[in-house]
Amino acid sequence: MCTVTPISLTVGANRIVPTVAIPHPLGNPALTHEEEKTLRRHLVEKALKALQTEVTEQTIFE
Amino acid sequence: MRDFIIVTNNRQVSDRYERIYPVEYYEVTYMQTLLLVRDRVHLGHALLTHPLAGSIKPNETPFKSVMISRSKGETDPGSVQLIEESIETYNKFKNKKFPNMSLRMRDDYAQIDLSLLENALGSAVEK
Amino acid sequence: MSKIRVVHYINQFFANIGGEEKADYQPELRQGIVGPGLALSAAFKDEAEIVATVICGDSYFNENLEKAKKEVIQMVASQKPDLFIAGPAFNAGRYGVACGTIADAVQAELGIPVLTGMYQENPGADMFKTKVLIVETKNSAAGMRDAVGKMAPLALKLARKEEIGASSEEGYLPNGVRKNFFETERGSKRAVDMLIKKLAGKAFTTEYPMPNFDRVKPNPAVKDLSKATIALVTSGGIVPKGNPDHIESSSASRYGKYDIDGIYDLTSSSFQTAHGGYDPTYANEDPDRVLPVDVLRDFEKEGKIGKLHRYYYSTVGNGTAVASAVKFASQFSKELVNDGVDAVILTST
Amino acid sequence: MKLELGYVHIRDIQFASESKVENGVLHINKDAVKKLILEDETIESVDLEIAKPGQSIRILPVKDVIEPRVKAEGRGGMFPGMIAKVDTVGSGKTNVLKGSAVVTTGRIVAFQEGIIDMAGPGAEYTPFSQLNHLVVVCEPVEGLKQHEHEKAVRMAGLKTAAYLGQLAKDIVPDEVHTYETFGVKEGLEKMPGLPRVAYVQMLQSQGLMHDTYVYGVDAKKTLSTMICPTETMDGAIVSGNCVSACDKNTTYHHQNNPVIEDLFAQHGKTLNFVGMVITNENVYLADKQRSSDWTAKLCRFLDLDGAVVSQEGFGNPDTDLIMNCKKIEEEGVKTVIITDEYAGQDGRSQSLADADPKADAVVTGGNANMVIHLPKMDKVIGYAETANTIAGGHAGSLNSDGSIDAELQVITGSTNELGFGRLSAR
Repeated sequence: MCTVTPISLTVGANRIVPTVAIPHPLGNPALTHEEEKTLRRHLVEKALKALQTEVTEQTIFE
Repeated sequence: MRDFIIVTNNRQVSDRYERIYPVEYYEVTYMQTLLLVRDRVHLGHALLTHPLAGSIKPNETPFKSVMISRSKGETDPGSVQLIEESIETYNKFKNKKFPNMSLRMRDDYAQIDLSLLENALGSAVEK
Repeated sequence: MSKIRVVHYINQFFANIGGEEKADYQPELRQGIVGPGLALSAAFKDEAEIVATVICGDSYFNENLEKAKKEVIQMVASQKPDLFIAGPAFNAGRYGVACGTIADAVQAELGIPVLTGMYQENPGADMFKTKVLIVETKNSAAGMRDAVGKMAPLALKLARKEEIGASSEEGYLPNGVRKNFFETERGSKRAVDMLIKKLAGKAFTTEYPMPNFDRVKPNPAVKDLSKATIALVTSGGIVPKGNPDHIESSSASRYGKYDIDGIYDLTSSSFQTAHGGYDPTYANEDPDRVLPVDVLRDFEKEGKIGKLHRYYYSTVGNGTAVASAVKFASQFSKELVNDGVDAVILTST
Repeated sequence: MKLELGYVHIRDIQFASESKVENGVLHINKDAVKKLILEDETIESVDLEIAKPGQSIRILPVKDVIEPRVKAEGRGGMFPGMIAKVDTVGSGKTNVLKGSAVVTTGRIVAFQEGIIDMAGPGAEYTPFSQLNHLVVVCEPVEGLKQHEHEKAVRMAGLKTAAYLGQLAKDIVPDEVHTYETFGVKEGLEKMPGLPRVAYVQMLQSQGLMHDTYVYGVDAKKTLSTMICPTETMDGAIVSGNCVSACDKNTTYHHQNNPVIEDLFAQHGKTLNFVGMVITNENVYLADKQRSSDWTAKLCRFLDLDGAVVSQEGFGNPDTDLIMNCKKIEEEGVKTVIITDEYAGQDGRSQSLADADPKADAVVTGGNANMVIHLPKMDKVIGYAETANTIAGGHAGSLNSDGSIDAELQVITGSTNELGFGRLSAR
C-alpha cells in the first residue's frame, strides 16, 4: 500500500493499492476520527481484495 | 491568483517579490528549505522548479528558493522523486562552508539564487 | 622482505577429491599447494607463497554454514596468512556462494585482505560483489589461465596495501565504489563507438549502470482469507515509543520486530514513527495512519481474516540502500513463513 | 554546409612590439590588447600574462578559455551575434591558432571559477595545460553588479580572441580539416544504408552565471532547435557559464566540440552524421518538459537511428539529461549519453541525481568529488586565496605552503561532459 505508485512499480511490487498521502497513507487528518477509520477500513479492504486476486503481472488495485 | 508559491530562505527574494507574488519566507537553512518543500510535496503540492536549480553545489550556497504549486492535488510522483533525490544529493556534499561566509559572498549567493528564480518566474508568469 | 603468506580455499572438485558425490567433504587443511594453487603460485613468482590450502565440499559448506565458516576460519587463522584467496569458482553456483561467504568472513574476522573470482552470473557474484573483491572470470574452468592472470597481480596489490584501480582496469566486478582512471580514448570517442555498437545490435558495456530492481513472480492469491494469518510490515518507521531498536531516521541499517499481542489500536502514547523522510506529525498523532492495526483487529473480530500476526516488522525506507532492504526482507520473510503467515500487507510512506 | 578548418600551429607565445603570427610564434602587443579591452568602460584595469605548458604556473579563478580563430573566407565572422554581426557561419574557410588560447580570470562572484595548473598532477586533469595562454586578468570598476561584471569579462575574452585570430587571417595553414554535412535527401543519396545519427547538445541556461549564448541569444529563452555542426566551429555557441568548473563547457570546448569531431570521423563510414540539435537546461520544470519533448520530436523528424546526448553541469541538468534520453529512446532512436558523476569523496554515493533504465549506454567523465592534492606552483596568476571558495574547495583547502587540497571539481574541464578528456570512472 503506497501513495506514489510509480515508485512501487519501479521497485517491483506485484499487488499495489494506492493510498492517501505520503505522511498519512492510511488516514486523513482533515476528517473526523470516525470518518478516517472508515476511509482506512475501505483501503485495507482493497488490500484484502488484492490478496485474493490472482495476478500475472504488476497490478494496481484502484 | 497565480497558481504558485515561492518557498525561500533568501531575503532578497522575499524583499523583491512578496508584494507581487505569494512568497513564504522562512529563516532556515538550505536543507530545511528543501525539507519544508518536501513536506508540501508530500501533501500534494507539485514542484514547479528544480530544487537543485543552479549548478552551485548545495554545500556552497546558503540560499534556496523553490516554486511549488499553490493548489494541492494527488501526490505528484515526479515531484516526490525530484525532491527526494535532491535531498539525497545535498547529503552527499560534505564540508558545508557557509557558516563563516563573508557578507559579500552571502550577497553574491543570494543574488544568484534570486536570478535563478527570476528565470523561472519568467516562465511561470508569461503564460 | 619476506614472502607474502597466502592461504587458498578450494572445493572438493578442484582438489581432485571428487564431484557431486563428494560434495559433503568436510573442511581439511593441507600444507602447501593443491590444484589451481599451482597456477596462482607460479604467477606470484617469488613475491608470495601459498602456505596452506583449505579444501571443503560445497554441500558441506552451504548446508552447515555457521559451523563450516567457523572451522575454515580457524584453519586459515592457524596459518597466520597475509592474504586469503578463494576459488576461482567460475560458474559453479554453490562454490561461488561458498567462496564469497568465506572470503567475506575471513576479511571481517581476521582483518586480512581477501580475493575471490567467479563468473559474473554466478549467484555468489551478486551476493558478495559489494563486500569482497571478486575477479570476473569466464564461465568454466577452461578460463583458469585468464582468471589467474587477473587474480594474481590484484592479490599482490592487496597484500602490499597498494592503491586498487577501477574495476575495469583491475578486472574485478564493479563493487559499487566509483573509481576514477584515465581511459585510452577520450569520452566522445567512447560515446560514438558505443553508439555504433548499440545501433548494430552488438554488445556494449555502459560505464555507469543505472540502478536496477529485481522482478519477482507474483504469488498466487490467498484462497480463504477467513482462515489466513495476515502480517503487517512497513517501511514507514512505526516503532514503539522511544524507538527501542534505534532504527535510523534515514539510511536504515536495521529493522525491528514488535509484538502487538493484545493491542487493538496504535496510539500516540505508545507508538511513533522513526522515519526522517516525511513530516511525522500525522503518523505520531495516530500511528494507525501508517500501520492499520485498528482496522485489521476489527477484521479479525468480524472473521474477515483468520488472524493478525502477533508481530509486525518495521524499518525506515528513507534513503535506505536497496541492498539493505533486500537483506532485511530475506531475513524476516523466513520467520514469517516459519510462523505460518499466509499473506503480508506492506505499507509505505 | 562545408567548412575547411585550417590549423596554424602555435608553439610559442611572446609579448612583442607588434602583434603577429610568425613561424609558429604568436607575438602579442600588450598595449594594443589592453587598449582593446579597456574600451569597455566597466573595466577599471587589465593585466596580461603568459602561461605555457610545463611552466610552474597556476591560473585561478578561470572564467573562460577561448581559442583564437578567424573567418578566412566565406560568410559571417567569428562569434556571430557577440563580436561579429549576425550572419550564418559554418561554411567557407576558418583559420585557427592551434595550440594557443585566451584565458579570462576575474573575481566575479563568491564561488570563483576553476583552476588550470600548467604543470604537476593537476595539469593531467585539464586539457588546457597543453596550450600557450594569454591570460587576461580584469578588474571591474567599483560597484559593478555581478551580471555586468560577468558580461564585461566574457566580452573581454571574446574580443581578445577575435583580435588574435585576425592575425592568422592571411596565413596559409599547416594542416586543413574539411567537414561537410548534407541536406536530408542529399545525405540519403550519398550514404545509403548508413545509420542516421545526430548530436544532441544540452546547453547550460539556468540564469545569472549559468548561461550560454547561441548567435548572441540567451539559450534559456530558446526552444530546442537545429544547428549545423560546423557553425559551432565558428563560435556560434559561446559560454557565459561561471559555475562548476569541472563540467562546464568553456567557449574553447564549444569551438572544439569533440563529439562533433568524432562523429565527423565516422561520417560516411559507419554512420551518416545528419546534424545537431541544441536544447537548454532550464530551472522551471515545465520548460524542461517542453524542451525535452521538442528535442525528441526533432530527433523523430530527422528520422534518426541514433543520437549522442551530452550534458553540461551538475544536479538540475541530470533531470534534463534523463528526460531527453528517455523521450528520444521512446521515439525509437538509440542513445548514448555523456555525463559525469558526483559519487561522494569515497565513491560510494549515487552518482547522478536522476536515473532511468532507458539510459543503458552511459559514458562518464569521472567522479568530480575525488580529492586531489595540488602542490604549490612557483607563480599564481589571478587570486590564490580564492581556492578556498571555489566549488569543491573548502575552508582550509589552501595550505600555508601554497598547495591545495580539494575535490577534482575545482579543475577547469576535468570531468567534461562532452567527453573532451580521457578521465572516466567505474
